[in-house]
Amino acid sequence: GGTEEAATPEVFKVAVVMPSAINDLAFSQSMYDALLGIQTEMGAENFEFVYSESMFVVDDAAAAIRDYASQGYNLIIAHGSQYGSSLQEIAPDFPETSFAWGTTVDTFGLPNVFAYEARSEEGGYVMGVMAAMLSESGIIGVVGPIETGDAKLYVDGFAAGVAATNDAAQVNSNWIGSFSDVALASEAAQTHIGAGADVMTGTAQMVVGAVGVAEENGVLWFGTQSSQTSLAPSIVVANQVYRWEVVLNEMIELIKGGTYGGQSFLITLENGGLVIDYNPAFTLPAEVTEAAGAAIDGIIDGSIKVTP
Amino acid sequence: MTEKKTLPSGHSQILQMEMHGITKRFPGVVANFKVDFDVRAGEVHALLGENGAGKSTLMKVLYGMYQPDEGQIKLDGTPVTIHSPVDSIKQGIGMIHQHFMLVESLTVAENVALGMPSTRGPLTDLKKVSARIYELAEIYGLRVDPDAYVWQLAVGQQQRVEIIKALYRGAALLILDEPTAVLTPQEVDEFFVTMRQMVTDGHALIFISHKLHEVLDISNRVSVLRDGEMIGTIPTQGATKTQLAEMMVGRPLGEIKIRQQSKTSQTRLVLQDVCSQSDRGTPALKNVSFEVCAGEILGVAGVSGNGQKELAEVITGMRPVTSGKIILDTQDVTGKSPKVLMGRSLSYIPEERMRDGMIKEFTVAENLILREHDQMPFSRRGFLDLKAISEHSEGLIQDYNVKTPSLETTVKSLSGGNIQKLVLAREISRRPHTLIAAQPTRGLDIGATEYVHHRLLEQREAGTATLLISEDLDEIMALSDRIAVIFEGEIMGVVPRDQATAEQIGLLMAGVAETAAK
Amino acid sequence: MIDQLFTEAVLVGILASGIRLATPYLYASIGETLSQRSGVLNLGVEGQMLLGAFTAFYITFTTGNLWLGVLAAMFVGLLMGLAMAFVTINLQAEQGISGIGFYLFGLGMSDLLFQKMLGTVATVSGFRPIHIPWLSDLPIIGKILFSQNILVYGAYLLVAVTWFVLNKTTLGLKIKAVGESPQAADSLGVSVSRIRYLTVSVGGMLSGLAGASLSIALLNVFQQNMTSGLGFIAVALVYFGGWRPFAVMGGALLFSMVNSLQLWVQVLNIPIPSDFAVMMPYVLTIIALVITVQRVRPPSALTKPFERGH
Amino acid sequence: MEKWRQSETVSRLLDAMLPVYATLAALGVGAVMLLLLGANPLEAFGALLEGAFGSTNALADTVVKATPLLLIGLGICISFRGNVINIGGEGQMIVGALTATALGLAFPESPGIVMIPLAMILGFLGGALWGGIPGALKAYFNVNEILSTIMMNAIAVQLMNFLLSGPMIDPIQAARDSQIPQTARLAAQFDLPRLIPTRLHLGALIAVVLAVAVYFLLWRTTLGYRIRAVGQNPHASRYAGIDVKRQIVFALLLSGAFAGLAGAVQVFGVNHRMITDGSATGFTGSAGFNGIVAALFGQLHPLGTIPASFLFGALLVGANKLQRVVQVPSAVIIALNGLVVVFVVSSEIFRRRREQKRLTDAMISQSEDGPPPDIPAPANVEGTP
Ligand SMILES: Nc1ncnc2c1ncn2[C@@H]1O[C@H](COP(=O)(O)OP(=O)(O)OP(=O)(O)O)[C@@H](O)[C@H]1O
Ligand SMILES: Nc1ncnc2c1ncn2[C@@H]1O[C@H](COP(=O)(O)OP(=O)(O)OP(=O)(O)O)[C@@H](O)[C@H]1O
Ligand SMILES: [Mg+2]
Ligand SMILES: [Mg+2]
Repeated sequence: GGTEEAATPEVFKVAVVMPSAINDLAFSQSMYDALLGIQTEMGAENFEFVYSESMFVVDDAAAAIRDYASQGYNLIIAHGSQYGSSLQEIAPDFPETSFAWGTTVDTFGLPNVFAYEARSEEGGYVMGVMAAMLSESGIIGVVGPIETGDAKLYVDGFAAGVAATNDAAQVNSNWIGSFSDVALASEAAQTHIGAGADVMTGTAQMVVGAVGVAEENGVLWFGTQSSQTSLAPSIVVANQVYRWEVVLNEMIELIKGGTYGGQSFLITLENGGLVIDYNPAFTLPAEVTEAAGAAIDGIIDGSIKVTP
Repeated sequence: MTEKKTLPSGHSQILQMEMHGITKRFPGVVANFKVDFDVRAGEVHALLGENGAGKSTLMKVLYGMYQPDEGQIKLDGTPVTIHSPVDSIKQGIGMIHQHFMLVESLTVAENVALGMPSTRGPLTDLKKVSARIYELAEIYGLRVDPDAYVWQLAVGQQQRVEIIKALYRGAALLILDEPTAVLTPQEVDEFFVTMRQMVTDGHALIFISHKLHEVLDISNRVSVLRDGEMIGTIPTQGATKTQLAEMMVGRPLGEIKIRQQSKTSQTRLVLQDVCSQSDRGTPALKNVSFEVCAGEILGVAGVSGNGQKELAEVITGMRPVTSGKIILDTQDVTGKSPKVLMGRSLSYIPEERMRDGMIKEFTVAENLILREHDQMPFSRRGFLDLKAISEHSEGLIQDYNVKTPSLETTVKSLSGGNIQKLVLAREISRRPHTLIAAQPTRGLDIGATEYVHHRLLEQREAGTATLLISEDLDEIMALSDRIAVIFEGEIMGVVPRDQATAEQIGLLMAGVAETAAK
Repeated sequence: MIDQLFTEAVLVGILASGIRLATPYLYASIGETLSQRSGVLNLGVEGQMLLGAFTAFYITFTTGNLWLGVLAAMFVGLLMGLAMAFVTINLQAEQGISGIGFYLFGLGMSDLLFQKMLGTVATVSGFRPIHIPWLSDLPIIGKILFSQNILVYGAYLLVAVTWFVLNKTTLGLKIKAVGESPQAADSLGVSVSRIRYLTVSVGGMLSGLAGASLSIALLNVFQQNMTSGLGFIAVALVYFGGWRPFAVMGGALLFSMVNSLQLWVQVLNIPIPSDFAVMMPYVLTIIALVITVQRVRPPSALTKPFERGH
Repeated sequence: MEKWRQSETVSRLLDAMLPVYATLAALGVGAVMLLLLGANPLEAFGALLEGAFGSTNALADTVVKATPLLLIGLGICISFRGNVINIGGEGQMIVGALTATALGLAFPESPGIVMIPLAMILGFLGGALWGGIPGALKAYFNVNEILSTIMMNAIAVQLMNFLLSGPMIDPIQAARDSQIPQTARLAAQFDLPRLIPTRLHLGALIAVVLAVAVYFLLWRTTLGYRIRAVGQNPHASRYAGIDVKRQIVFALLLSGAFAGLAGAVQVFGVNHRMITDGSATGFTGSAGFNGIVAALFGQLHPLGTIPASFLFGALLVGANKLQRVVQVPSAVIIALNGLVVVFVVSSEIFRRRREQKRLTDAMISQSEDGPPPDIPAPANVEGTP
């Protein structure tokens, strides 16, 4: 890496490549919101960022990453686990540039690659606890895209939370095999309701379809990644919100200090990267709130181990 | 000038139609060049010309399907512009197309009703239409079942549907583009009755045909087109076949040379009690038995739709036999594939040359190797030998004097006669032991017809066993050594040519069995 | 475990949601049936649906008027249809690619408008189920048949209407003739292009409606690419039904019910990998065609542009 | 006469440029959209050009993008000429990639010189299988291929999702809690050799060579002859003793095979591992559809498909750059591509009209007096109805 001066320009420039749209109320939006937050905090004169959204085609993303790198951005965020191998290939060609890859814990041992991941199973666990207590039928429905990555972590954590609270309760999962098929997601929700579910959760951008159905049938909903309260204020109980600011700020500091990578970060309940965001419009029974709080504390102090 | 009267069909007469200086060009072709043509009420004006002379084009211009590049059309002296068939139909012009304009998947009534206003507004009034069809059928003796699907009809019946369609629309001027090409002698006679009826009613008729005797029989005046130009118009009175023929081709025609008795030797093709079904699953061939010997032509006469199509198809392996045996060169080939049969040097001139004989998007050369494309010398180890192919094709084009711009020309841009020459060239050049020729001269002009006949006889001399399936009795009589007559899928009898009379064959074709012949 | 599938709750669930899921397919497939019957293959259905879905959602979201939303969606579909017609009829463009082009355009445009005009995913309160008096109280079938929203009923009505138009009206006669033999139709003064303009634009209109049925009747949200291939399945179903409205409906129902079945298979924790469960409707649709060997052939003029004298 | 020849060649040249004009027209409409989005069209299109052709790397990316389009386009040339509509490129590409990758993962030790050709062949076979099934269904069960290939696409995606998250998953991921659905990276020696120090890999060369091969297949071999014959007129083909059903299977099988090869090339040349985001596009980038467009732009002629895919690849690559530079939503790019497709396909008619006009003019110029002898009608002018 070069000298400190060279590496610390007055304006800090970030480029991010995301698999879905910046307003998906889910994975991509969580990153976009975080960057906006940092910008308002640091001021537009000190912090600029550009993005490529809906980069679901892996080699298009690779081209974008390479292009941004060659334009001398300070930090290039590959916000999608599918971008890993592209990054592994590109990063060595730009030692002066820092790259971040999420969500994973793998930096390929490269000096200019950061990794970041959300321990979404933690929030998932907390929601599971609440869900188990709120469900009267003892049947809980989950709608997911494909059983991998962030979605898998969250759902596994959620199931663990339910089991720990009420082992009689039953969690039915529906993996609809798509991140975009809103219709199928909503039909999956219908199926859960038909099967007796009175509480549901789901992850990825297509679940908006499920939320609609939940609202129509007065079934409770737990959101994740971004806040989905605005979709159905009457039935959304709480959301696990990702606040990437936490890790991004750390990275920015390190980069300004001349460290371009080699570390991997987590957002957790402990470091405030994961936040349980309650829907103010939804009145939770006190004991549920307490149980949730207890679960959060337990996870933070380590007395509760969420190992999916 | 006599004032217009109203026709039975409801439309008022067209006393005179004139076309002046019509020129129509197609990419690469001048189909009509400064053509003048006219027709009057109460007459049949025949239009003659070789294949590709421009007859259909001229008529399509009149019917509004083509816009002329130059020229003018007048009805009863007033110039009219005809943009589309809508206009011509409004004007009282109807057309029976050389290639039928029917929707096969619809019923007769539906085809007739198509595009006409309905008495029930948006709903179809097929009952009324059917009734009207019966009326017209009554007046003009055209029997058809309004509820039959067009694909179920024999060509002759489809012809009637076309005529009814035109009459239903109240056509006062009727264009008949080769209507008799697909009809049998009996059907032609019936058809002429219909035409005369129309003329006496005061219709104006334009009649296109390649059969000179028909023209002389039915028309009042004859016009001849050659290479898109009008050669002349003469009254039919006093005109002779040879005179017209020479106007058409621009040269004197030779007579079919006298045929010496065929030197019959071993039998090549034998059918034993062959039965088969039509596409609709109805029995189409009933215990058909006959044999064809080397060096003879066995003619199969019959009214269209009596099993000729199926007969050709079972022999060529295109249609399964339900029972019976087919023997080719002493080997049982029942149920063998076309490929195998070709290997046994069986050649076939299909009835529908454009559908079954040629690939119209392919070039002349490509079509000429259709049957042997995978054999030496055209194909070596799976690769085509273009040199061999073009040499072969070049040769055939010469031998069969096919008029084509080049070997690379796509067949679809050739005229009917030349396309048939290509089929002949391909099939005969294989020096087949056995040749199935189905309607080999349908739609061909006399020049081309003469040529085909000449070639078939040549094969006979060469010792080929030929099965000639034709609905043209003159043709059968002219070429066959023996004549088999097929009626409703049965062979009514097989008669040696020299003992056969047209009347006798006609009776058999009509299904009147004659024990003597059996 | 399998036997769990045969409880009343499950069967009712499968039938009810099959009937519901089939709705967008029906609108789109019937529209496609019309245009294919007249000889035009429209592969742009998906794009038309997306634009329709967005328009319906946006108008409803801003005006709160569901019917206005429906009309707007149909209008946008109509515009797309006319464009498709102009390109394929007047410019005689290859139908397959034009369709793919219009699909891409609709996919991008709906997303663009969504981001610029709406910005974020939101919900509207869409058409509510109409419980038809006492019919909806009937055991089982009441729930299945008579507790759906108006657009669902509309879809099934449309099937019957289309059948009637195709088989009982002069227009239907023209449409079929134009699709089978444009030359013949033209020679009788039927304007081939007029008919095709009509069917293709109506087809577009119905695709727009199909989109609306998703965004303001079934899901009540809009999101980019929310149809995710549904439009292409709709085209496939036209072939499944052999261009006959009721058979197309059968296909749509089969596909939707199997789709809802596979969701149940997962919910009931029947041990099949979810990926294979998701495959089921596609596999079964093909198998269904294999065992019911098809005799029908496509309209002869399908995908062939018409020009006089050719 | 000489003069006529000249003007003829000139106007033919103009024809060749038609797709380009059409593209420009489409971009013109795109300019308006960009203005409405508050972006500067000039800057935007500058970026597009730069992104597609601006540097060696850009050019390389363009070619890399064009490679699968060309390969799939070649398959489309075959099937469409056999009058079989293959919409299954997406699925066939995926299956081809899966089979090739499986082989590569099974023998990580083997030398590249052995593995690469074998893997390409296996990809070819995988695609052939996925194309052959709908082919057989069409030939022997009369199952419409448009339907079956669309369905087979969906099936292939789920198959991929299953394999990548289960049997074929990267051992490292298998060990993790978050099991990213991807295979391990293929051994480095399997990477398709780079032609120049860019992303440009051997696959591009393979594709171009195969384009010539397909040209020969279609017009110089018995098989190609048969496929075209059946495509043009199945009746006449049957009479000629050709096994029509078998040709239909071949047409779809070969078509699928090329898509499968495209998949193998994409993995071994670009991604070096398979990853799924649950959709087909994530891997194919819609090459299965864009390949059809490319082939049709190339008039279903293998050699014409080469420039067509290059143009389309350039558009896709340049468009991404455009999005990055002027920061408009990626959606506008997709819409723009749609417009280009529609405009180019619509421009075809002008070429046809001019072709006919040329013939007629040529004829008139020869016929001051009396009609001329027929002069060559356009031999095999593609796209003419
Ligand atoms: N649509 C068309 N496009 C191009 N050329 C055409 C077209 N229709 C006819 N031709 C050409 O115009 C010439 C006249 O054709 P036309 O069909 O009028 O001849 P015809 O006298 O009817 O021949 P036939 O007796 O075989 O019916 C022929 O050379 C034919 O190839
Ligand atoms: N913008 C439009 N909206 C609706 N229909 C249109 C539009 N533009 C053209 N049409 C229809 O398309 C046709 C124009 O194409 P074209 O003139 O080739 O048809 P046509 O077959 O010649 O019609 P006709 O036979 O009546 O002349 C018109 O008949 C008209 O009905
Ligand atoms: Mg003619
Ligand atoms: Mg017009």
